[in-house]
Amino acid sequence: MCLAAPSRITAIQEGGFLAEVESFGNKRTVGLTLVPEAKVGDYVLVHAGFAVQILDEEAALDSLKAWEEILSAAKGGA
Amino acid sequence: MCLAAPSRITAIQEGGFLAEVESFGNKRTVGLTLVPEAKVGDYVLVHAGFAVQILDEEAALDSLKAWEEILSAAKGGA
Amino acid sequence: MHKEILKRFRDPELGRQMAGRVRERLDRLTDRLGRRANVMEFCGTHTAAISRTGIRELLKPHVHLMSGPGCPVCVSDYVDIDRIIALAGMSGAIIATFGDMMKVPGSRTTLLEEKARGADVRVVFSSLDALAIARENPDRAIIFVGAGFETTAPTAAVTVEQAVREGRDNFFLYSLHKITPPAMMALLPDPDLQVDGILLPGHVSLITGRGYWDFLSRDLGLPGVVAGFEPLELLSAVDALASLLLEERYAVINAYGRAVREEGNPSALDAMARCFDLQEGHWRGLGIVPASALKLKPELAPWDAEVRFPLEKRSAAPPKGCLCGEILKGKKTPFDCPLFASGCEPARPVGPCMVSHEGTCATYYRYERFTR
Amino acid sequence: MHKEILKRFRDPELGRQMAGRVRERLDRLTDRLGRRANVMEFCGTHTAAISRTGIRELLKPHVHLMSGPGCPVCVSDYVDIDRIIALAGMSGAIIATFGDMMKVPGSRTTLLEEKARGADVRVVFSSLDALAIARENPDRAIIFVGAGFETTAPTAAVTVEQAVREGRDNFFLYSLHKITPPAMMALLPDPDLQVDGILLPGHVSLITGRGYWDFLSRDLGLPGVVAGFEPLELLSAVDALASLLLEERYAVINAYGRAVREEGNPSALDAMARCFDLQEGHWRGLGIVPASALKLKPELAPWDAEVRFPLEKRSAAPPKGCLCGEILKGKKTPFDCPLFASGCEPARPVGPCMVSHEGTCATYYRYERFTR
Amino acid sequence: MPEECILLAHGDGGALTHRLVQEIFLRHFDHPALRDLTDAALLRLPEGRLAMTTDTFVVKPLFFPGGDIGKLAVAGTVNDLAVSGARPLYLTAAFILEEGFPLADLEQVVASLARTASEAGVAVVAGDTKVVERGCGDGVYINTAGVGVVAAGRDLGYHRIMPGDAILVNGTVGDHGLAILSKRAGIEFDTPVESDCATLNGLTEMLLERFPESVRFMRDPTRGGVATTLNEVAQSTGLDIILEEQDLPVREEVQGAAELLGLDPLYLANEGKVLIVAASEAVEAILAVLREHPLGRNAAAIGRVEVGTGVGQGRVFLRTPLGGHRILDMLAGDPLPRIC
Amino acid sequence: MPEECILLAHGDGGALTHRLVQEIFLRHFDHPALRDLTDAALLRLPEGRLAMTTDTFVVKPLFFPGGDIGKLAVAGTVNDLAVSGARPLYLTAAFILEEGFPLADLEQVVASLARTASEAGVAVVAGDTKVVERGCGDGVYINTAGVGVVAAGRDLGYHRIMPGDAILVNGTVGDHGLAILSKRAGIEFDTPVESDCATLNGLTEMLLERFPESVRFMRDPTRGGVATTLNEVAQSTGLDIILEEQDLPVREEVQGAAELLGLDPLYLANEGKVLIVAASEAVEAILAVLREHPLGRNAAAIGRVEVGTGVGQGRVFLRTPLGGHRILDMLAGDPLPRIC
Ligand code: SF4
Ligand code: SF4
Ligand SMILES: [Mg+2]
Ligand SMILES: [Mg+2]
Ligand SMILES: [Mg+2]
Ligand SMILES: [Mg+2]
Ligand SMILES: [Mg+2]
Ligand SMILES: [Mg+2]
Ligand SMILES: [Mg+2]
Ligand SMILES: [Mg+2]
Ligand SMILES: [Mg+2]
Ligand SMILES: [Mg+2]
Repeated sequence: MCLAAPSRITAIQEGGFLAEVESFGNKRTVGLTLVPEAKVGDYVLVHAGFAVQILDEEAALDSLKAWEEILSAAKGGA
Repeated sequence: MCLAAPSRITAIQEGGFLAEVESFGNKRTVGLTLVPEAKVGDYVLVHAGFAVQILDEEAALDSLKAWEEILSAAKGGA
Repeated sequence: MHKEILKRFRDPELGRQMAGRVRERLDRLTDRLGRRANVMEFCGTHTAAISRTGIRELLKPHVHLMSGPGCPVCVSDYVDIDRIIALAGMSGAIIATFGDMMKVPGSRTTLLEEKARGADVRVVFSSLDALAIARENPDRAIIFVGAGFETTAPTAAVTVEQAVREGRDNFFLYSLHKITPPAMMALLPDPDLQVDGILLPGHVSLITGRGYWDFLSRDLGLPGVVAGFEPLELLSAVDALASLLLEERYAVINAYGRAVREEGNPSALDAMARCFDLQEGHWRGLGIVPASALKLKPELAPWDAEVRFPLEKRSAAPPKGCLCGEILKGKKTPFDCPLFASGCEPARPVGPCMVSHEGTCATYYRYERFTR
Repeated sequence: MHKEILKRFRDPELGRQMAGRVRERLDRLTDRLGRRANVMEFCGTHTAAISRTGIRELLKPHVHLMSGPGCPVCVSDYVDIDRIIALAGMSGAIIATFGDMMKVPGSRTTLLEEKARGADVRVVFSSLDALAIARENPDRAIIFVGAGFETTAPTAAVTVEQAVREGRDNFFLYSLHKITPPAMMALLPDPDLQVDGILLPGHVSLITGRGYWDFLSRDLGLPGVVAGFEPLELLSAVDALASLLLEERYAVINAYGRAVREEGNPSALDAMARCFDLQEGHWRGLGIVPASALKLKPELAPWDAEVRFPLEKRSAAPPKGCLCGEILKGKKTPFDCPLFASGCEPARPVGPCMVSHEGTCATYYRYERFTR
Repeated sequence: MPEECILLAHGDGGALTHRLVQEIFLRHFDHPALRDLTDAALLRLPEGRLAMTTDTFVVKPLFFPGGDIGKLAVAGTVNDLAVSGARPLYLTAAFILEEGFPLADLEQVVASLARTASEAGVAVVAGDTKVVERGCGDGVYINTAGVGVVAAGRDLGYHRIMPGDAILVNGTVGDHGLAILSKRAGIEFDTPVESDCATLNGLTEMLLERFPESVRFMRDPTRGGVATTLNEVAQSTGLDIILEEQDLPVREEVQGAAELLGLDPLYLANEGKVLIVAASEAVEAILAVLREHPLGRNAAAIGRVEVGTGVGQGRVFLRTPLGGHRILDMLAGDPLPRIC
Repeated sequence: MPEECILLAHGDGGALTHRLVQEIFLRHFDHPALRDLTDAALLRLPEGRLAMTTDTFVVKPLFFPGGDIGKLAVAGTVNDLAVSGARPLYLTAAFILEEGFPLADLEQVVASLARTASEAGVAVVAGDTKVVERGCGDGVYINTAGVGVVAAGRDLGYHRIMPGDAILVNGTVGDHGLAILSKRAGIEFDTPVESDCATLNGLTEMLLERFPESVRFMRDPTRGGVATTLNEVAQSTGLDIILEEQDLPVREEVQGAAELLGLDPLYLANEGKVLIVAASEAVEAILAVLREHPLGRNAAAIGRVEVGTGVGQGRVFLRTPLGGHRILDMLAGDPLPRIC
């Protein structure tokens, strides 16, 4: 129900109300009203037919780096 | 299209608008407005869902008698 | 009781005897005229009964039984069919009509095809069924397409009156009803036809009475016999017509006494008079015939589909090669039509005469296409 | 690009290492508390993800991962379902709603069964689809049943605004939307529960921001971690929560940084504020929770199904034996319910928790009914 | 509690489908090949040629005087095998259910199907269930396919029909079509006529055993009636067929109702009738045997085969009581209800 | 002239039905048994046990990426025979047409059905056509029943499955279900995924010839997907099945789209896949053979059979990449479109 899936914006329709998004080759049209600042190329989370948030890749990579560091530290420490 | 089939009135519904008729064991409901004088037991011709005329059995028997006489006369004469 | 009578009316032995007598009498008439007599059955139900019982084949050497324009479906004009098809396309509309009307070709399509494509078109057996549909669907417009001559028109009339009594504002009659005498007057004087006598429509006469036809002898000098539909009734009617011709008595007599009265059915005639006005009518084949079409009176305009849903009347050409017009007039037979049974058949009719069970082309196709 | 990131977030090797670390940390916490820590995942999508990835089973000896009331379908009340079913019976009405709502039992039947019996009920994936149905059916009333927490409510809000802009007078929202904090406040202080920390709903937080949850530490002294949904995100969130508890730091932190911002999504929050008022809400299991239901503002009354089609609110008893209420509160697990998997199952649910993909009973049925 | 009905999920192949299969289908069908619910039934066949046929049943109404769609679905397929000279052995049964169809009605149909199959001595060995949305079906449609075996040496077929052969029928014609018609929405009339729906394999087997030589060909005059079936025979053989109108067994009630509606009983469907083309010298013997069978009491010889004008040109004529001839054509586009 | 479409009269058994059969069906199917349009086809069968199956196809949309209902109708039935160890030989094909269905679409479906049958080496030997009123169908539904022969000595079945056996699949799972889903009204998304719809008898015949002993059982995971099919196996054998989530071949596009929709590819239908239970020692050899076949390039071993708790109690578990176990249940009432 509260599922949200990441997709890349490939086109924004005139007026900015709708956008085309792509996810692993699957394309669909979603509402864009809730993330008016989004632009083509952004990754967004899509929920109930609307893009609801722009994904922050840097933050994602930071998380990954943090985990890897923690785990290698733990290993090193073990 | 102008088909009309003989049926016997078995019941007349309240108001006299509709009647139940029977023909060789098959029963159906027909409009009676066009033959308001018809009564249960009468044979009527039914066309397009309405009884349209009361059949005259005497006349039918007369026809039969006439034909039979003519034909036997013809035979006698032949 | 009537069951026994019907059995006698169909008695093969009696029938064969009667046929013998008729043949003999017709041969005398042929001698007299120097050719076979031309007898027209006006009524499509007669056309079908004469073919189905084999009477046309049996009497062929002795009399030319010609089929007239007496099929109400066949004489419906393209213009009307096209308009009804247009009404079928109105959002929410339900067209209710008799089965035979479904396949009548308009200029491009039929009600049957439009139904297949999504139009709501329903076959009914009675105008009462159409009124019932209107009761069950108060939010939708139900257009009952009424077709038929004097036999059927009164049933539509009393149904409209019932709708009025019920205050039913979603029931509409599209009246294609017509009366028969104007068509006869338009047709019979044609010198090409040489009609010697008429088998008069038995079921129209139920309503109109025998006296209705006196104009034939009075105005055209033609004899006529009101005929029933059972084999013996048909044969005895031909017999009676032959007698009139032999006696040179150009009168109209009633040979369907068990059903037809001198005065007809006054209740039905009253209903027609209350509801309908006569207007000029479009007859396929015959063209415009003055004072031949039954249209609802102005006071019933709220129930008149043509008034309520006005549409332009566009004329349309009949299909190329179709001889329906000539066939309806009795001037040609289906065998004269190059499309008959090769391009035009009941499953895919080209002209309306191939549609109705009583259409001349359909009847000949069904029963007489080949001979044995 | 994000594809690669997702793959890393699901990396089994990294996951197993992370699981090892989490287990070790949780065991330290168990030692400290003298019992396994009680961690509630509020969100149904978390409930499902934790079961599906096997994390609940993997961590079972180390932490009690309790499922909370965070499935918007599950907390919908009988009263509302019954009213929606009544609306489905209105002539011409179309009910549009999310698939999960179809099987939620009202007091006698479900939308799914009513659809089978002829009601026009359509599954949509978005409120936009419901609005499209309204455009295509201008003569019919389309009632969109919106269910969901803060993630979903803004999508319904902007759709109603779009309907207003289009002047669409046949589109109505039946809002079952709710906000989460009042339910938490009603639930968490319960001494039976002994919740030590909360995994906070990641997708609600997209909209609300992390700061939304500060009341937990401030008012209840509970630590919380906003969690994502991938295996590594779930494990690292549990890890973070264990750290907070070990450090006795009862703060709310964000472990779903790629999606959740401090301030959330201001556009979405604005849309909710423009369209909705908070009213008391009926939560299945929790009863009436003040200021927890999002209902359209009075100026949007023409688009509010509850205003436009007022119906009596009859109360109805929950099905006998169903423990949904206790399960939604986290006080019981589905295994405590005598009907679980014997009389109640996803194909024929008794209570709403067995309906939604994220319902606690449905999730446990689907993934944890047996253990290996 | 509202009446239980078919939901879309009954057709998704999952838990509800399984329950439906267990609780309704397997309760009525219990052939070992079915019980395992494998992909295909594995069966042993006796010697002979394999006969195989299929028909889908979409009759409306589902329950009619004299039968229901379940009985019809067995009779239709068993009869196609039987008239081909085969001993019917195995049936498949595949259901298309409309969302909302009452489970109680389904069970009644399934029970009737199972009963008819067992009475006819055939086993239902494979099945299928699909569910379609409301408005994409009409309660239930059933397809049955059947196999049987034609004993060695048995040879029926168009090629065996010869001028001079007689046409026989095992009873009154038009009963099924009329019974259905009487229940059609918009016509509805009360009639004592019942469908003749029955499995004919007992009767045909008996005939073929008693008259292996004289019986040339058989066919069941279902959709399109006697007229259409005989036209198919005429066209395929190139021979003409002459029927005697007077000799046609037609129930008085059927004749009367057909006249009311402007129909001809020769175009009405039958579901328990077989047209038999037989050597003329055997007619009396065959009639005597037929009339002793419960499904042949009103058997009659109704016409004869004559020299025709070649394949694709064979014609059917009817000799009327007055002695005239008329064509008896194929059915052509009448607005009839779904009769099978 | 408006596009030609199906009229009710195309189904009355009369003149239009005959024309339809001649102009559309017989133009594409030309088995001698069909040409005569008799009641049943008469056929010769090779030695062996008869395998018989049926399925009705109600897929929506009728034309989908990778196939259409005609291709599906052959593949579904051929595959049921093939996975039963039979050589598929003969099919029946029965059509339910909705009034108004375009004749051009019908012809396309029929041509596809005929082509697929001929490619699979099976003959359509009997057929049927019914027409239902608009609103009582959905364009076209097709039932196919099929027969085949299981060569002597061949023995596949639940009884041969043993603990320790491996579960294999010939390629990626969920493709068909997802391709259909992407065209479902109300979901519609563009996807590069095509249905896997294909006839598997070539592949299965090859496997059974090469591995007559090691292949214990086969089944095609259609409606309900791999999860439902394996549950049927577990329940029927009483054995448990453990799948390795990591080893499941799932196209990235399918996985992605399934996540968008909240679905699990293990529940999505397949129409060109076979699940094979095989002796564990033969796994590598079988995989090598499968991967050389065009329909087996992505074949994988995906799990194993373990001792379970008895008939009716067998369970399917999935081992997640993290090492946890979870139940893999039957499909239970998801609102899915008509996929076959
Ligand atoms: S056969 Fe057809 S085309 Fe010729 S006149 Fe008759 S209806 Fe017209
Ligand atoms: S298993 Fe069913 S009855 Fe029991 S609590 Fe859950 S939903 Fe209610
Ligand atoms: Mg299968
Ligand atoms: Mg058949
Ligand atoms: Mg049949
Ligand atoms: Mg099946
Ligand atoms: Mg229906
Ligand atoms: Mg047959
Ligand atoms: Mg099958
Ligand atoms: Mg199958
Ligand atoms: Mg058939
Ligand atoms: Mg449809």
